[in-house]
Amino acid sequence: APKTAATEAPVAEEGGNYTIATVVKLTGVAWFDRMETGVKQFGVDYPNVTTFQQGPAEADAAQQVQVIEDLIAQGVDAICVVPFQPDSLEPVLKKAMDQGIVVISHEASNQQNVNFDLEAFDNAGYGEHFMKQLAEMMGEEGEYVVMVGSLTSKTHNEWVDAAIAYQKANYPNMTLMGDKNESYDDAQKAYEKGKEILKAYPNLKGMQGSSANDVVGFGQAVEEAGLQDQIAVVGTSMPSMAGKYLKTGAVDSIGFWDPSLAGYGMNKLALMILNGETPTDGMDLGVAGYESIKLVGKVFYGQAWVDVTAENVDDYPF
Amino acid sequence: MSDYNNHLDNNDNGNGKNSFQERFNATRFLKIQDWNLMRLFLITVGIFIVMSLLMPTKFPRVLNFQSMGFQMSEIGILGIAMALAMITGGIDLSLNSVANLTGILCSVILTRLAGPNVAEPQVGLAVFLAIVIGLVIGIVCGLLNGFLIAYVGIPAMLATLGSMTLFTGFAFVITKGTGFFGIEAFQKIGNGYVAGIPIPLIIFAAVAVIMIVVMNNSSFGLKLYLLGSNPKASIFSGIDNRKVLLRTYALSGMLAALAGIVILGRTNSANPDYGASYVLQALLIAVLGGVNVNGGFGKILGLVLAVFSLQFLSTGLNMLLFRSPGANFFKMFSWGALIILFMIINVVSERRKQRASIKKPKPA
Amino acid sequence: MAEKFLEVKNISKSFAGVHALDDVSFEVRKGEIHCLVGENGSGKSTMIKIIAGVYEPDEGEIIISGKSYKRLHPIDTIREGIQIIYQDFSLFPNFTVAENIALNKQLSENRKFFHKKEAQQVARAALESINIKMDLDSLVGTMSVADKQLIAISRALLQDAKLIIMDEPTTALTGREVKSLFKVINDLKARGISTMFVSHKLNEVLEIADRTMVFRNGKKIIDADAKEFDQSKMVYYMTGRKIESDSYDFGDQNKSGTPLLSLNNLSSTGRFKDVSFDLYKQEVIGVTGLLGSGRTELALALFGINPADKGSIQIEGKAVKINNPQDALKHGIGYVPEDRLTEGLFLEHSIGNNIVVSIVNKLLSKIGLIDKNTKQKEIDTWVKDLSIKTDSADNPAKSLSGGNQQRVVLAKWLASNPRMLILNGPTVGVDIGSKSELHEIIKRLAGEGLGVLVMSDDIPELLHICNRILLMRGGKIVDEFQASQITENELAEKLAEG
Amino acid sequence: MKKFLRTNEFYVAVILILLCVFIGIKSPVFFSLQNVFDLLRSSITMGIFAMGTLIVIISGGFDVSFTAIAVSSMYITIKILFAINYEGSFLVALIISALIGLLMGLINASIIGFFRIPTLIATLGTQSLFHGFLLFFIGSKYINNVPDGMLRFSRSNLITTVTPTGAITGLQSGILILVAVVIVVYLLLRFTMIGRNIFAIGGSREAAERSGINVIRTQFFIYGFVGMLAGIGGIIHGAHYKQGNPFDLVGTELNTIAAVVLGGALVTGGRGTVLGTLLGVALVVVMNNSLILIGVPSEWQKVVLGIILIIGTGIPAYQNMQAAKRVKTNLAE
Ligand SMILES: Nc1ncnc2c1ncn2[C@@H]1O[C@H](COP(=O)(O)OP(=O)(O)OP(=O)(O)O)[C@@H](O)[C@H]1O
Ligand SMILES: Nc1ncnc2c1ncn2[C@@H]1O[C@H](COP(=O)(O)OP(=O)(O)OP(=O)(O)O)[C@@H](O)[C@H]1O
Ligand SMILES: [Mg+2]
Ligand SMILES: [Mg+2]
Repeated sequence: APKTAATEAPVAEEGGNYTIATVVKLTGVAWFDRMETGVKQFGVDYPNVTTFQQGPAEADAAQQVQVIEDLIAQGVDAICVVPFQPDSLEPVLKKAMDQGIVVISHEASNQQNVNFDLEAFDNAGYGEHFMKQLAEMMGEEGEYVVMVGSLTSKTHNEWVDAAIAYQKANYPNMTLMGDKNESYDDAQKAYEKGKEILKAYPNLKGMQGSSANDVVGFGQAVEEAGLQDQIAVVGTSMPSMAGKYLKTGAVDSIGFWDPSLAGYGMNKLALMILNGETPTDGMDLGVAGYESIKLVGKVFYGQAWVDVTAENVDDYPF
Repeated sequence: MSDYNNHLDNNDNGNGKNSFQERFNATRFLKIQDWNLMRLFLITVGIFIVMSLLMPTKFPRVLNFQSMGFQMSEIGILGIAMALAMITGGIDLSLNSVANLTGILCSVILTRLAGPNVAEPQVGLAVFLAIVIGLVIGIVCGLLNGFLIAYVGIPAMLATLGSMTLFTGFAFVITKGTGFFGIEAFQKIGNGYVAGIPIPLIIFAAVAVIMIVVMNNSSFGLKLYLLGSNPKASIFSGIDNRKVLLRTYALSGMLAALAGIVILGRTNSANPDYGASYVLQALLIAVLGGVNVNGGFGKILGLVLAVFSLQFLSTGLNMLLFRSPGANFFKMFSWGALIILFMIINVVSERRKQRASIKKPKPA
Repeated sequence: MAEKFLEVKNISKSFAGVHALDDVSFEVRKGEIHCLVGENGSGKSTMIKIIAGVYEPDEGEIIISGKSYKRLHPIDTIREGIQIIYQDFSLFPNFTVAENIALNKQLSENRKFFHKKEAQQVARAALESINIKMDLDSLVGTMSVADKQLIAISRALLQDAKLIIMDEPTTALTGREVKSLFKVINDLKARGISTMFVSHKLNEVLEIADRTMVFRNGKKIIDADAKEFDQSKMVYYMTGRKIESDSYDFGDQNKSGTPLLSLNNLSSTGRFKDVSFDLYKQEVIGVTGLLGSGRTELALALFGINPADKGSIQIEGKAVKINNPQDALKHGIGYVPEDRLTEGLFLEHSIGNNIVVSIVNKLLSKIGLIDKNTKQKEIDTWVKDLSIKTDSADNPAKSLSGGNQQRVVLAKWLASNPRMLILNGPTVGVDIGSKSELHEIIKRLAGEGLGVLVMSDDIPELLHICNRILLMRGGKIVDEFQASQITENELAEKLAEG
Repeated sequence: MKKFLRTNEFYVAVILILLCVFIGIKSPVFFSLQNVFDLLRSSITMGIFAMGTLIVIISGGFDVSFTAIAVSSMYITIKILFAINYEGSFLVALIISALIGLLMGLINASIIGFFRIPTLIATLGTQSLFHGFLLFFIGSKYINNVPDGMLRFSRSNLITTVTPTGAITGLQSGILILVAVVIVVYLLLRFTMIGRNIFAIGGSREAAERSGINVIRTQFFIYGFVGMLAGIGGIIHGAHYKQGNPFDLVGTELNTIAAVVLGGALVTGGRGTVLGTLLGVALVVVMNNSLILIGVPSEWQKVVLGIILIIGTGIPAYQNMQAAKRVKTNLAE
């Protein structure tokens, strides 16, 4: 059972000095760079805890397994992970837990081999929120498309599924065109997909993206085609990434949760368990947006989303 | 005899290309074979010692060996598969795609036959079937490569580039681009231990031992080496080059499939585009292991050493640089540096040896 | 005495322990036709490559027009006005005739730009100067050996050379073409241009040389005015002894039964046509003809490399199809190829593996792996039977001398227990001592019941080991002789006709 | 004419035309100006890379490092320009990137020229080396913006049209650079002695040495030039996508090589044409970008590409094999 493993491990450590590793989907992108600031901050705030962040160079499940494998070998005390593909991490996370390593995941509410998963918010609510925005901008009618980072990314799919369901129930004059489009978390692929989509659906009115790169790539395609005013683009992204498109109107609104806070929160959860504490429903993580986290099974939900448009984008310098 | 001409066409494309000079280059590689092994062995041990000294509490421990054991297997198996193709004088760029395609089809079989509510014996049967069918798929893919190379006459690099695209394409068609997953029982293959030794490592060791025997003691192995060193002479010795090539690529495909099975077990998932960089890594390992790019030579043992040295290097660097998110990148850099350095050392030491032999007093 | 143009002083060169050249010195004068003869492997080509700057000599110097070089680079040689026609021609297979001919001129003029038209004019003029017509736009890679030779010659003549070195330039030429080449050489001489002419063909040397030099085993044996040589004297200097030839005695009584091999109008489009003859047990038939006469093609067809497309092959009276070497092996046909280094041997592999390559499947133990003992026994048998000189059969084949390498190729086929052997140039590159030992082996094997077909243009060899000689020209058998009823000179005449 | 019918260019042209006609019939959008402009734009970088690859292949070598060179030059250039706050002309970016590419190309050349390491192995090593160097020592973060000059360049069009739906499309100016590169490479291969030397080395290195060609110097030219083209292609690519992505391009080198070989360049060296290469690039670009127009689901695109690759290389390979049989004839009839 995870709890016994968790309580045993720290005893072996000298003086509560812990090493907590955070593993992200891939390195180099702004989203996870921002997460790294939170991870580092945690290390500063808790001087006897060493924190660092690693990740594969490409968004590739096998490479992420490799990274975790190496961390197990180094004997870290806890691993906080943002899985690229939750299922493919199960075996290696099991191995980690068998070694007594505490495992916390993020954006993977179905992950099995973890102590806890931390979600910024309830996914269905977030997805519906986007659809409401989109519908308003489109005048509740017309064709729209959706994009996800990958069809296997659980949260992305929950968002768009909830959004689509909400549209079917509430906006009968809107039509979803084609299947979910995949961007592989890559702005360039999103851009290429975007160009194809614009060609294939000349009457397109709206688009909802999921990975931080989706609206960036799509926005570029829209901007190049000069369709800023015809097409509404909303989705998760980061101000630094989508800012220039928000300003030109190619992207209309983005939502996000602050990855640095999520990273901080995961580390906090991990440290609690290492210290032998048990996180409970409704507790305050001491992180903005996670003041009262709701526990469902092994998943904690916060209320940490933010809407950003051309007006307030400059308030978020990351 | 079309392949005779084919080889003529490939090898004989200059008047001078078949002259002494060219052949003596191959000789040069042969003579360093054993030196190569020795040097490689020293490098491996050297890296190990340096890493152990730098991180005495982290590097030389059982946990770390186990972890490395899990990581080495698939790339080691792919390296051997690549070496086979290279010994014939060819190359196999499709290995990775074969591995992925196999993983995907195995996962289909497993999830169909051994869904959540299936009894224990049937799960065992499903696992067995998945492995057998997986290997057969690898063989079929390899046969296609062999056919294109030996019977149609497409240079190996292009044939396997085409088939790589094709196999990856099929993988995308089957999965529609998403990942496929394995079943609980199958994860043991990639994550279990026997007597504390990771199962993937055991699989790799078994493959290595079998391949050492095949290459050194079987008629197929002998023919393969001979064909690779001089395809024309092997035709003139009554070896059916086309058959040998066909079998080699089939074997190489089968090994790729095995790697795919290990990956499926280890990550519990199969994707059409897993580990795209594996092909280049396999090539790197083969070259570092002493396989001659022009064919004909290469020892499986050298390959095993190369896998170990690169794994020590990667894991060691990862530990050293663990605070830096760029550990992976430094690994990339050091692999490239290592391979170039290694090749340069080989060339320079060989040149020095040649010069020395000229200076030697004339034998009576 | 004309002044000297080239002086070679005390040149030595070895390859991994082999002394290809040993302290060689000589000089070439202006306007002189300087011939160099020597057996295969005596160091002729190595000498040329050193002058060319392709190889660096271990010792010695080369003085060209008074300027001394320790080491030449190809471009130095070219700039000094020395043009070389290599034994393997050194042409670019991917270039057209015109591009090939013009390239060297453009390079030596240090051109920056290339003009196709100009290249064509240059090439046309060059070919005209030796009276040859050829399609300037054909790719050289697709042309015949004879054409390539002519291209290489005209390329060299094109430059304002002071010395032209020709490494066996007449191997593929017909009598008429040789005549016209000699005319060119004499014209050059008249213009004060020297020629260094390297050849095996003694009659050619006797005809053209001003001065003749003989190499043996990397050493210069003699260097003297051409008038001092006749054929037998040259042979003596080349080989170090006189060849005594007694021809092979084939008991005609054997001819009564079914022939071992019987060809009936065997044809292969574009290669050879309507070849018919019978080969009996114990018989050694020579097949001769110039390069390109179809003799090698015939051998390749019988071994299944390039199967014939018309006519029939019978073995011991039974019609058979030979579509690939495996078929040939099955019917007991062994083939010792023309080029032992590229086609016969795996140079870097052990002598042992070279011997057993054709019979590996017969060496397997019960578990399907190669049985080390069986293999070693087989190898030892043949090393002993053919007296292959080596410390260990584990040494690579390249460590052997030419003659011993050829024995290894023979051993490979004898191990397969054949009924007949096809030997294509069995003693090319083998020195005289080894050569006669190989001849004895061949005769012995025939005596033991093998049928042997020898493709060769070595006239003494043919007369020495064959009982019957077939002459091929243009892919057809045009003549047939009993070895005992024809002299070397007569055969040489017949061969050069055409 | 009859000769042309047996060339690779002919096959590729036929396949290309058939494909275009087929796609055009099924989806008239294909021949719209918008789509044609899009295709041309997509061909720019691959076209430039392909010209470099063509030169290497003709010389009998292989270069798989050019993508790493391209992405490194591009990324470093963007960093430099941001660091000095340069907002001026794209030309400056182009020159800096080309120079960085040239430098890396010369590193390749020294390894290949001085040590005679097989080109595939050498460039495989340097690919890893260059890319690892970039990511570890220079930076691994996406740069989400590009300097103004690059931005202006990426927005500049030669011709602009507005589609019926109101979208603006244009022919991107980068096409001019591609045209320039193509012309330079064509002239180089066709009319200069360096071009001759490159073909000569690919045909027979030994014969080239004997003719007095300085092979090492020629290799320095080849790999340096190819590095420079990679730098040029890289910076244009960066401008097109308006970002400095340090993970870009690497891994796509085989596509370019495939395009060049489809265009008839002989992998063993000595043969290859600019026209064929352009056709090969066009074929790959059309396949990559237009199959979706005729409703080939994206997952089938790779299958189709694979089949075309196999057929495209298979037909000439098989013909060569048959031809080699015929050529053996050296009978003077
Ligand atoms: N590159 C080389 N490496 C090693 N040995 C060589 C090399 N080139 C020539 N030799 C050896 O040097 C000796 C002289 O060879 P060379 O080619 O000069 O003979 P040749 O007189 O031209 O013979 P041929 O009449 O067959 O052309 C031979 O023993 C040959 O095997
Ligand atoms: N192709 C080759 N490559 C390398 N070395 C060679 C080659 N051919 C010959 N040699 C070397 O040259 C030496 C002398 O060769 P050569 O053919 O003159 O032998 P030899 O002493 O006359 O023997 P034999 O009488 O058996 O022919 C051999 O011992 C061998 O080491
Ligand atoms: Mg010679
Ligand atoms: Mg000898």
